[in-house]
Amino acid sequence: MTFFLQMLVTGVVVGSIYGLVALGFVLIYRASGALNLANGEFVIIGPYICLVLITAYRIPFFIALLITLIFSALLGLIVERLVIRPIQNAPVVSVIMATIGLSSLLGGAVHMIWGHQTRMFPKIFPTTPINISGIIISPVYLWSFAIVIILLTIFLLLFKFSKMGIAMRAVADDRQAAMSMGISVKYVYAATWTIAAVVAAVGGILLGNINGLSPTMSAIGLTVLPVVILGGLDSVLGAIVGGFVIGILQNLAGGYIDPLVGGGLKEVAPFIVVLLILMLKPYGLFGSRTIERV
Amino acid sequence: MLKVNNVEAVYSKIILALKGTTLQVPTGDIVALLGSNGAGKSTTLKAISGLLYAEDGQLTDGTIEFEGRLLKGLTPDVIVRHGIFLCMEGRRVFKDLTVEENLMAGAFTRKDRSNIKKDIEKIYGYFPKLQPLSSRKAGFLSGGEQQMLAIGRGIMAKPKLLLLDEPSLGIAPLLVKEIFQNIKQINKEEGTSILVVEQNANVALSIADYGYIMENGRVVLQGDAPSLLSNTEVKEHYLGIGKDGERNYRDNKEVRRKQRMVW
Amino acid sequence: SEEGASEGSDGARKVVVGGLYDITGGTGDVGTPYAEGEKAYFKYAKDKGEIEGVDLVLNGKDYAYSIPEAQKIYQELRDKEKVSAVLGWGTGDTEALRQQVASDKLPFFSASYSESLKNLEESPYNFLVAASYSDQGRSVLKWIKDNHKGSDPTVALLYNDTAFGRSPIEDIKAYAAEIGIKVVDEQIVDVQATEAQSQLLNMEKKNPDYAIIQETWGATATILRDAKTLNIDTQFIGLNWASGEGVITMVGEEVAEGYIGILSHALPYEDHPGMTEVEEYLKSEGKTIEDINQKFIQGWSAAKIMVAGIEEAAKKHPDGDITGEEIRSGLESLKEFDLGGLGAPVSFSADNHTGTEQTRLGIVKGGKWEPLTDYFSYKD
Amino acid sequence: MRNLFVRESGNYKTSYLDDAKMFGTTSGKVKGLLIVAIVLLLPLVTTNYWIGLLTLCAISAVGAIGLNILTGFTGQISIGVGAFLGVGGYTSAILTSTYGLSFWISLPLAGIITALIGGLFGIPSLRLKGLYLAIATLAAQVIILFVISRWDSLTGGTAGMVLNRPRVGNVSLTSNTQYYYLCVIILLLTIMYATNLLRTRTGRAFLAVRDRDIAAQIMGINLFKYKVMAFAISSFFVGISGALLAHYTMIVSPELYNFHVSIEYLAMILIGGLGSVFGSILGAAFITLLPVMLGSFIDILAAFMPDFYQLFSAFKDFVFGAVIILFLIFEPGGLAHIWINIKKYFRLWPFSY
Amino acid sequence: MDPILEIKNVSLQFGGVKALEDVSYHINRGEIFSLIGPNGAGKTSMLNCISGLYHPTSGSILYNGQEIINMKPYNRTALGIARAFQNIALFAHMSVLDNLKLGRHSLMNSGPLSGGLYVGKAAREEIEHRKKVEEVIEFLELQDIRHIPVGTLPYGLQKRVEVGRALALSPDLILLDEPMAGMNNAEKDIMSHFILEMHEVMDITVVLIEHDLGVVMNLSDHIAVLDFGRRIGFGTPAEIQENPDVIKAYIGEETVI
Ligand SMILES: Nc1ncnc2c1ncn2[C@@H]1O[C@H](COP(=O)(O)OP(=O)(O)OP(=O)(O)O)[C@@H](O)[C@H]1O
Ligand SMILES: Nc1ncnc2c1ncn2[C@@H]1O[C@H](COP(=O)(O)OP(=O)(O)OP(=O)(O)O)[C@@H](O)[C@H]1O
Ligand SMILES: [Mg+2]
Ligand SMILES: [Mg+2]
Repeated sequence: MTFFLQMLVTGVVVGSIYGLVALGFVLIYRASGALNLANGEFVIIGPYICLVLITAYRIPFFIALLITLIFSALLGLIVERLVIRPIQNAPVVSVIMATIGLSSLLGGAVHMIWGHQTRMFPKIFPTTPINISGIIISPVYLWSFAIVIILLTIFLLLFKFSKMGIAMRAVADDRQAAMSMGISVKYVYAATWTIAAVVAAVGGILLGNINGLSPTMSAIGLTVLPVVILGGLDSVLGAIVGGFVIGILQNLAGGYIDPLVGGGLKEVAPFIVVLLILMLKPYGLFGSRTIERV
Repeated sequence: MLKVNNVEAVYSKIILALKGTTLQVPTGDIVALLGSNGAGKSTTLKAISGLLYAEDGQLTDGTIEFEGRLLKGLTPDVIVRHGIFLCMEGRRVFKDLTVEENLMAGAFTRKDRSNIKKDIEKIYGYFPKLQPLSSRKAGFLSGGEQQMLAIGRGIMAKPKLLLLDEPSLGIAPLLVKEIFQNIKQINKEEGTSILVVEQNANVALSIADYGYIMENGRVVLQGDAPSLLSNTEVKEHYLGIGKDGERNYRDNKEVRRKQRMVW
Repeated sequence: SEEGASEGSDGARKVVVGGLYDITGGTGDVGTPYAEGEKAYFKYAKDKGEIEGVDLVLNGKDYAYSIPEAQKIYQELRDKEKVSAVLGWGTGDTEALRQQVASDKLPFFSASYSESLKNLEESPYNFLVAASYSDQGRSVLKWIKDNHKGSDPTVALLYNDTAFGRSPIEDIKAYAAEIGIKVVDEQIVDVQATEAQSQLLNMEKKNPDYAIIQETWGATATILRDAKTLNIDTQFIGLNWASGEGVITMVGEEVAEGYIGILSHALPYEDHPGMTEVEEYLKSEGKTIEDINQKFIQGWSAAKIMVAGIEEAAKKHPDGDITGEEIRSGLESLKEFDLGGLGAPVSFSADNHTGTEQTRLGIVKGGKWEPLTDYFSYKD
Repeated sequence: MRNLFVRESGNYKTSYLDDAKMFGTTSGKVKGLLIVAIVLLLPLVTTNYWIGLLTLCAISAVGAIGLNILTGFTGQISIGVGAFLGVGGYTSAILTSTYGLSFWISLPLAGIITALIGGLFGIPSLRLKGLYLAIATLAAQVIILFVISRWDSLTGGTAGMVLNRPRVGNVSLTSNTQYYYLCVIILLLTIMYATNLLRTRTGRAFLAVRDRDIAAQIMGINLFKYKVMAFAISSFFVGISGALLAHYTMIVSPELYNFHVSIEYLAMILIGGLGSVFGSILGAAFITLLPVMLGSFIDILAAFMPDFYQLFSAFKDFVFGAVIILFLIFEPGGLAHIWINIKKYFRLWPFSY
Repeated sequence: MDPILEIKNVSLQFGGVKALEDVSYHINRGEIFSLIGPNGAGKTSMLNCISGLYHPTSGSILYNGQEIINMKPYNRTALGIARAFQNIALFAHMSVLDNLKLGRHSLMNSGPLSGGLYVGKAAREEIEHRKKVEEVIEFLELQDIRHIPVGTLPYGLQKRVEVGRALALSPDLILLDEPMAGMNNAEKDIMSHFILEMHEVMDITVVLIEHDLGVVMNLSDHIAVLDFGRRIGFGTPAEIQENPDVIKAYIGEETVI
């Protein structure tokens, strides 16, 4: 029983980080209808900056975090301005391609600046694991869990009660018509990319605190793709729920099925499940279906 | 309040759509812009509201002036904030948003957010058909319903100048009259100036103070509504009242041939 | 250098050796220092005029740990740079190039010590410059057998689902059976894994005394960290890529404490006769041993062996270009070639490209690796 | 989800069909022959090294055209190409190495079997659209690779399998030049097929499915049938390309067919020009050669500043990304489009149509 | 009289909404039949049921006496039921010619093999169907825009191509959903003539949805009127103009026709 619960808990907390990274995808999708394949790089740049601030400039973590988020926001802005805006009239696939280029570009930059070796965060969160009646969690995980929940509520509120929510969807739906409503497409894009970059940075910092930082960490960008579509490409709630589902599923698969098939399911299971679920719910759990009528 | 001075517009740097269009909309007036397909009516409206660029089009010559301010180089959203709102041709409702959300999108630039709920009710007053559909995704609506919604969005924006591109498109006859009465009413009550592009010249001129007629990129005829209504040219071409006053296709094929040559 | 093998500077014979590095790829963290080591030795040898009348050139390129890229670059090295031997890197790409190097007759070292490369029919031009992963595994088992106290020991295997990860597994199981050690569990931990709890808990059920890790630093760190979290008391033992300084920095001293690993090569701070050359080089570059790590030494050693082979070839064939075939026979004439303690001495012969079966174990004490054994072979 | 392939604004790409008709018109045929001639004479003038690269270009061009049939023509984005290359490669490997069949039999079989599996994984397109489908194809890739790396008895597991170069009679095509010819000829056949397909019934149906599937139905097009067909046809060529690659490098292993390969192929057709056969070839060449070019550029730099080698290696990725982005900014239409503009520019070019 | 199409008690629901409620009527071979009614009455939905895009919750649809309710859309096209859409649904970046060729898809039958190799059948097919398509181009007078991508044509012409694409099928039954929307009277006249001729010259049965009563009354042999998904009138133009419900719901008292 504790075994099961342990798997469950681990799944939930890991899932919460997946959810956070997935959120980045969702935000971009909502505004541009595109998949940001550079999300993985967005995830790693933040923590690197944060780390430099902490180690090189001896800045206390929470201040460093703040500065980092500002940096990331700028990054998002710059990317939007220099890469996305110039091609906003091109078909969505071109935008996706641009993000592919972007990922190569940013990845290269990270390598050039911070090199190849894995760097460790100084212990910010207490390291002694918490033991709740046999179930063991390391505090970092609890933290990330809390943060994810907070961010989720913020965004749900944002989209529910601010004009921003409607504006974003309007832009994604029909850019020209959105303009004619007086919605500034520029502004919406800039805002989304900024937020997305910040969210990614937060995810990255949490991840960095768990496993340390290396350029290869950007692979998380792909790892969460199943999460994104499981939840539904355009659903904030979906991203988070999807994160939990996949996280749990991975661990249960790892815990119970791996021994039977000789291991390795942890990475594959999410894709299999997603494929099956999509056949039943083509737009994921919470994704809104596209409307076609004549 | 709006002055368009011999404007020239091209699409994708080659297709010359406007060849020196000039027209004016006095404050508080309703002006009708008529003309056959491809005349450049929509292009004119797009040019005014700054949406030309989004279609890879450009203003190559002429000026557009609103309340003494030149609109040159302003982006659509800024122009909307100045008080010009365009209901685009072909409805262009947000498929994935509900009817209600579409109306809210229309009010995007408004400051007085408290009144929005009230005004939405008003729209439902104008278009009762939309009331029961308020929470349905706009993409599912029928053509006419979408058209109503598009116009509704325009009203929600409370602009100083409302540009309507073929509001009667796909609207049932009874409703067409209603809609134009509503337009008149808004113009009266809210003092909104209106520039309306119409194929249905009858109704358009019936509420308009003044009218322009465009043919391939130029204004070829203008005058106040009554004079246009009585103009024979206009009668023949845009009011569809043949010399014998009545249309009848079934008989006399040669008329068909002749008329087709007109094209 | 378009015209590779030819008259080099000052009329010396020019020998170009190709290099496949991983700088920007998945194993860049260890690939870079390794590449540094190789380049360093060539520079050192060149400056010192190591080989009479031969101008040594190492022409290496980053292939980012992608096999297709490796194949492209290999072509470039062969056809454009006209190399006569290659210093490679990963298991996958070494495997992928095996047939090619054979048909192109280019001696090939790599940092991948797959047992399969011992087979001379299949890979006549590959050389193993250190104990194969399988031999490392066997040595670990041997060590366990000899040092384990109490009831007969049980072992688990942790590896990733790649050619590299699986390479020694079957051999380890076979040898374990042979010497009567029970392999009670196997777990797969992905190279990129963020956590390995399900695997470790499953392993815990079998409660093995030891767990042998065939991973790179990242996954190894994840394993050790989660093992600590779940306070699992199994003794973890890493093969050579799962050990080295990186692991300690990544998991921190207290977690690493007591971790055992294969130290196929010397650590910079060990003192061995072989280190004098290294220090000499570092001084000339204005660097210290602080700037290098064990993987650097590993690269250095590989290059040193290659150069030795070239030297033999040069001796045998006093004039004309030195071909891959000649270098191969040169290497095959190396006997008990002494690396001065930087690695186990190597010997090759026409019917044996297995440089050595010897390796050694080390243990982490107070945040530092300390040799636990000297170089030994599971056979003796 | 809005149509991923057309701009929202009123103006539309018109190049798709025209491009494709390249070899259709008579002047096009002249041009075709000329190109063929040039391509076949190349080995006489270039180095072995370049022949090797060109071979790789030709091989990936076949795959890129395949992908373009699916993504460019029919509008079904696939990020699973890698796996299908793998299926092609492994099929040929198993048939030749394990069962000793001749390459000339195994090659078409590789295509056909990949087509079948491709069709199978095309079934989700019945319900999935746009990016959902795209990620489903990614799932397909992961699953296929998992199976390959686990089915040791058949595939040799993670260690992979080795193959031999094909033989004609009893000479084996070991030299670069010989293999180059083989690949180029197959590429030419692929081009012919794709261009013809595009200007006939099936091709038009594909385009219709891409742009407006409802309207397409009313035209009498069975969406499902055509989507699956697109998957199959596309996979056929990807499979062929995979087999060619496998016999060229003489090895197959799961690590050869990872996600990045899929992305590279996507890049090829997007850079080359969606829905353009000719573009696919340009794209394939571009994506294959650019890193090499950058590589040699890096070497030159590194020659001067050896200590910065690592920095430069990363710089390579940086530039690669930058180039792609600049491309999209200045020519969203892709290489094919640039090509057209160039031709427009040289009005009097002998064989411009 | 011999009905080509019989609609029997067709009902259609979307969640709560009743788009169609127990609608019945029949359409005779070779006539021009109009379907009118206020916005959202269910006209387009009715066409969607006929062409198979919507599946009625109940009722039956007979085409030439054959039940087609469970037929897939693409099979109904093969029976000769063509359709022009209310919101233009052309393939915007393709030339007029290719749009029309697509209209003939179900009449052609070259597959990916013969097509790809462009041998025998496929090649021949392309040529001979091109002839047919040219006839349509001739008829609708689209000669000079043959090769222009439809996306850049003005609305009115696009509408015409839309009709042309339906005609290209050389159908027995053609469904036209507001083909004259957004046209001025002169243009409407021309379209009306086309409609008349396709039924007189090509004797195609026409189902027309149109809000311009002048046109409708003038062209139609029979008219069905829908309101809130229910059939509130059915008969000849004369009868319809007298029908009080119709006047109340749709025509309005003082409209001049
Ligand atoms: N996005 C575009 N790209 C290229 N040409 C265009 C575009 N939009 C319109 N045109 C051309 O510009 C000219 C004027 O078009 P416009 O839409 O203004 O005419 P209109 O008067 O609105 O006609 P309609 O009554 O059909 O709406 C037409 O010839 C049309 O082909
Ligand atoms: N797919 C759908 N989902 C939900 N509601 C729908 C759907 N299709 C149609 N409706 C609803 O059914 C009713 C009838 O729609 P329909 O398009 O048939 O009207 P119509 O008679 O064509 O009107 P118009 O003259 O404006 O085109 C409308 O209220 C519409 O909102
Ligand atoms: Mg217009
Ligand atoms: Mg309708």
